[in-house]
Amino acid sequence: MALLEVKNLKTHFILRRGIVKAVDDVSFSVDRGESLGIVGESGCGKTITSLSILRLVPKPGINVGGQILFDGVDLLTLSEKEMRGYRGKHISEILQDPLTALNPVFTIGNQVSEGIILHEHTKGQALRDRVLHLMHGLGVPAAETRVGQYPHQFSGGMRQRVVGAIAIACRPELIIADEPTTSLDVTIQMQYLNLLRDIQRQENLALIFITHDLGIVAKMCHRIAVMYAGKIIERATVKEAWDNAMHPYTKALLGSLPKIEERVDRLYSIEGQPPSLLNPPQGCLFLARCTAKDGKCTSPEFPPEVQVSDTHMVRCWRYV
Amino acid sequence: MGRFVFQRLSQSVLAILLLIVLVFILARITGNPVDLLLPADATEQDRVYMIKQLGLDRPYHEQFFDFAVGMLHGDFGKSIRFGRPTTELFWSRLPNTLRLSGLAILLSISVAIPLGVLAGANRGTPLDTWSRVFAVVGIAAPSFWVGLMLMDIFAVRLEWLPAARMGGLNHYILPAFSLAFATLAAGMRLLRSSTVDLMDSEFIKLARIKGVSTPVVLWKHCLRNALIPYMTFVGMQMAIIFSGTIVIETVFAWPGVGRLAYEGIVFRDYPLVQTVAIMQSIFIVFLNLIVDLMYGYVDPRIRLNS
Amino acid sequence: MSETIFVVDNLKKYFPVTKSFVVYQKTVGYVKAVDGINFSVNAGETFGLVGESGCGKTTTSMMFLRAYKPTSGSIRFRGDDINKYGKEKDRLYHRAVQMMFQDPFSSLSPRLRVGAIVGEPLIVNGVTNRSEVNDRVKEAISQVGLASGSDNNYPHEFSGGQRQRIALARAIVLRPQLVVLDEPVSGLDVSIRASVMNLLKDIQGALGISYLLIAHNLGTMRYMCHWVGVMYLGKIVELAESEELFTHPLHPYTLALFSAALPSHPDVKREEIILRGEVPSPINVPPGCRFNPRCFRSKGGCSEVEPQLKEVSKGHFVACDQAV
Amino acid sequence: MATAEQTVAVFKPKRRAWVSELRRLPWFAIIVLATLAFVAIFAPLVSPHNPYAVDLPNRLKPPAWQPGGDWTNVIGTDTLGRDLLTRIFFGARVSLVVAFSCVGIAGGIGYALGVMAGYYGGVFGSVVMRIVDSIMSLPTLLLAIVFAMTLGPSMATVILAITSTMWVRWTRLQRGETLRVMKEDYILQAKVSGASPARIMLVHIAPNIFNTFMVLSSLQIGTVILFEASLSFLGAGIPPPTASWGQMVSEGRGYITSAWWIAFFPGVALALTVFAFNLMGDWLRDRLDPRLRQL
Repeated sequence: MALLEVKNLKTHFILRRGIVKAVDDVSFSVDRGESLGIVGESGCGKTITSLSILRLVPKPGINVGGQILFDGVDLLTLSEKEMRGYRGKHISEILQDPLTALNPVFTIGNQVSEGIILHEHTKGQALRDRVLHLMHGLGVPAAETRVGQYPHQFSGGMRQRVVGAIAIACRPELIIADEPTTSLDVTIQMQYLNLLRDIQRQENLALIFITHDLGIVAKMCHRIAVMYAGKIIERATVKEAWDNAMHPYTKALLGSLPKIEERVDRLYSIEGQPPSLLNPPQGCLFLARCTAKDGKCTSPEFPPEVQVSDTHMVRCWRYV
Repeated sequence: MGRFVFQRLSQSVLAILLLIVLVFILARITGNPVDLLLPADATEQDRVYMIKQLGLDRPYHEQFFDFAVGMLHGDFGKSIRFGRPTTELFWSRLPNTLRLSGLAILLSISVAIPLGVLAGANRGTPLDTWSRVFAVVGIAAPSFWVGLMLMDIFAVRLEWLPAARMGGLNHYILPAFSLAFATLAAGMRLLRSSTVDLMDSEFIKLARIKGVSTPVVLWKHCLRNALIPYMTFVGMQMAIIFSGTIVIETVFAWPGVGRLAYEGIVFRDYPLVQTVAIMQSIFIVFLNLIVDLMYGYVDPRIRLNS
Repeated sequence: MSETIFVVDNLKKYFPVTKSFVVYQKTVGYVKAVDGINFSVNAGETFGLVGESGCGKTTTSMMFLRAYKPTSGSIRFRGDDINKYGKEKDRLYHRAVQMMFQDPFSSLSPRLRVGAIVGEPLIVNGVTNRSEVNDRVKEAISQVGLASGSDNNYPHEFSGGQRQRIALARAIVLRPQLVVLDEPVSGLDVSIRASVMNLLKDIQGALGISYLLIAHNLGTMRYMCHWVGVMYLGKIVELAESEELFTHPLHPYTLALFSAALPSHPDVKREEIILRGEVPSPINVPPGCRFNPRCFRSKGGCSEVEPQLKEVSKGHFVACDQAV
Repeated sequence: MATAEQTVAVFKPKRRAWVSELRRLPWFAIIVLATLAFVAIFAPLVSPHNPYAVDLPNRLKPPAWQPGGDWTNVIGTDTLGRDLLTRIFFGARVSLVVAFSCVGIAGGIGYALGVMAGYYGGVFGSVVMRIVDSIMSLPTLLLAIVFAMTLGPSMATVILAITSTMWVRWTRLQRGETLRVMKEDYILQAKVSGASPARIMLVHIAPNIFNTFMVLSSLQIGTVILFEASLSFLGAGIPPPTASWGQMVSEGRGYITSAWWIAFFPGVALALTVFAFNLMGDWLRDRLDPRLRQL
């Protein structure tokens, strides 16, 4: 059994103007020691998916169905107090923007140790050693003096390391990284990603990368789930996805990336916009932008999951 | 931090200097300031004598020098009505005002913080709705009127509390509350809105991800940040309350400096009003300075930027 | 070989670091944002500047736009220093250089209609005839592939990709010779980027405009540029034709940058060059080669003599004594 | 809620139904302010009495529903037997004239100075801001009283006294907003295209910070009304016999035990007016610029 299994998750936002189906019938799983990349454009629901797992979806968003099985326990059935025991301790998240993710009025040491005190009641010298060890592990130089400093005294790259230290502080089994490197420069990005991979190997962590950057998935992940307009439209191993993408959207995304390794004469471009998630159209949501559509595609239903191989799933009428 | 203190200090000195220049110019813009210093029934001889006496026929820069130096020595002239040095009157009345406004500030802060934070954290609940109603009414109602109405209800009709003048502790309740009412409401509203913003922020999200419970998120992570804009407001609030004493002390016949200024207005006692205005301004400017320094302490981004 | 229209000669821009006290300000040091760079831009070609944040690429572009005045050195446009123009040439320069920036939501004034935004360069540059302005605005709007009625709408009615097209329409309406592109696609969603990049190439082909492209994404660079300069801490460390640079990088920093780029396929495995520490502050530039404290090839001499940009093969310049 | 809308990219429909738009208007505030404007403009026509007509036999007459009251003076008479309702109508004129003149003048000065201080910066900007900070830290009520005493009581004095300390609020805000807008790329774009400083300030900066100006102005109207009332209450504002609400409350102060209505009704008028203006300001702010929630 996988460590985390999300089944038919639905998170909707009830607004006065209608229902926004931010996450609609989403299923995926991830195991210990494995990384999954959830890829999609802004507004496709990938961030809401991660918040749903932690049950921290902002109002007026609510869970309207599905299961989130973590080690066999359905997180959606837990009380708020029980859920708090999972956050930080078993499941953690690395937030996107290191500049806003740290509380400006508390010291770094204070913020790194908070979760440890909360979940493990460590105190005194043991706590201090643990915090310093964590910061060393994430490559923060001169950790002894830096624990007493405030976030504004850290550079962006260093802050992101602190955010990473906070995430792994209680040795969680699953870490969700929501665009962990978008605000970092390329060389710093590589250092950070390598660091994450090392930690993953040491601790046998399950990692979920939420990103719009296919390069991060290619570098870091074993499996990929492509989200579009609140739904997962293709799920595969990374190798399958790059060599044998099936959904026209996945294909187009891969074809639209400029490459550093080879000269490309003309990039494939996708015209149009993703549909509004507020009262979206019937049927396939990619239809309006699809260049491979045929007669079947105008069906009023969203295409069902088609299992192409054990590890490869696609939701497109052309494969039904 | 040292530079920060120095910068704020010089800003305060600048403010007071500007005030003195303004008062000096104002008194001369409409004619000879001697007319403001003499009682209405003074004769022409008195006037000429006074001009000579005070050197008001000399060039303006010399006059300003005398004016400023006089103030530095605490010489603000004599009250027309009381015939005593105005500073003497000011100092004798000051403790009464400080007691009253100190109580009002305490009242305002201690009610605004819990109510504002709770309202912001529980958006849309009845607590939030009622605190917002209280806020809009508090901001809209003129304090002198609130004072009068409270007096009418609690002193005249119900006879629970004394109507006016100083006395035991129960004499403080009505004036302190009337004085605090508006700033309490505004402060609460400010704290509510910053709490609302902060609760949506990334670092609050991170605290929740760590598994921190809601009360701790609210009273530790959120409050410390919400206090930063509130501290600036407290500075302004002290100024509003301190200068608001002129109205409230008038309503409740409270023998403080505000009431003194009111008497100055009624009896056209210009030196008295001028003294109270300048002395109160100096007081408020330095109160603000202290608040700013405390602000620097709360916000490490200011404290540690050298 | 096409004609050279811009020559950048030993260009420097130092920003004073000041401490202010009430109204008095005192300079306590300088940020050496751009510290002596040379390159040239050819007609109808794209020159790319790549580097990490703080390397000075944006400052350089700002000097092309004359938003900053160089501390020393010059940018010469068809032989004349752009900062020593008389009135007449000044106006010509406004017509010759335009820009398109990263953020599609900050580059268009929200209170103006698209027609007014696109037409502004015409109006402030002396095209007073209403119908001529209208015609040229309509032409530019159709050139960038927007619907013909778009000029009556407000910017907020458009998506990010469409707004970048509006910005481009404004940039090309005066038929400029150079458009400065500062991260033109990094603010857009991945699925939109390719279409904007393709449009930029099409426009260049049709109108013969030169681009000065600022970007951090190496894939974008390779796709868009004819020439690429790699910047580090205010200096160009390597400069070559795009294909030459991407196939034969020489400078250690370029190598590190390339190795850090995310792979475009999971099978791509690169030798990973880990750089020590972080980029030093441009206020205290290290002595000698400014890359040496982080360089994996640095030797004793590197911290003493600053290497100059040298031509190692035809059209390929490197500022490193350890390269080759 | 903002987060939800951002994360899931809800695209706004082009035009909302005008019905729901209409329903969301601050109707309470609109009705109160429309009534106020009506009685202020047509005060001589709608008032039942002459506001200055002294009628000593009828002094201190209570409101109609109280024993001793009758419907000729609906809410009673004051210490000189003048009709309270009439004087409240005429008082509305004073409040509104003072409020709009002050906000207009101070706002205009603040708008212009703020934009210029933000645009030019440098020594000019610093000097303006030091003055602004200085005035901000002084107690404005007392300064205004000193003003009123030296210049002599009149409506012009009141307006001058309030304006001279209020302009700083707009200056500070509009300067901050200018600095924010100046960071936007379209300003640089305009400069690159060769637009003059005047054009940039007038076409690109001023319209883009107009919303903030409107929000602050609408919120400050209430402040000015209360300010004028306090001045008049203390006897340093509009000189009698002109009716002004603050001064009416002051007259009723001595009679709080015997004739509560004299102080009560002008105060209600004040509170209601300021309340309505604030509601209006809050509504405008939520509509135009929710960032300004902390104003």
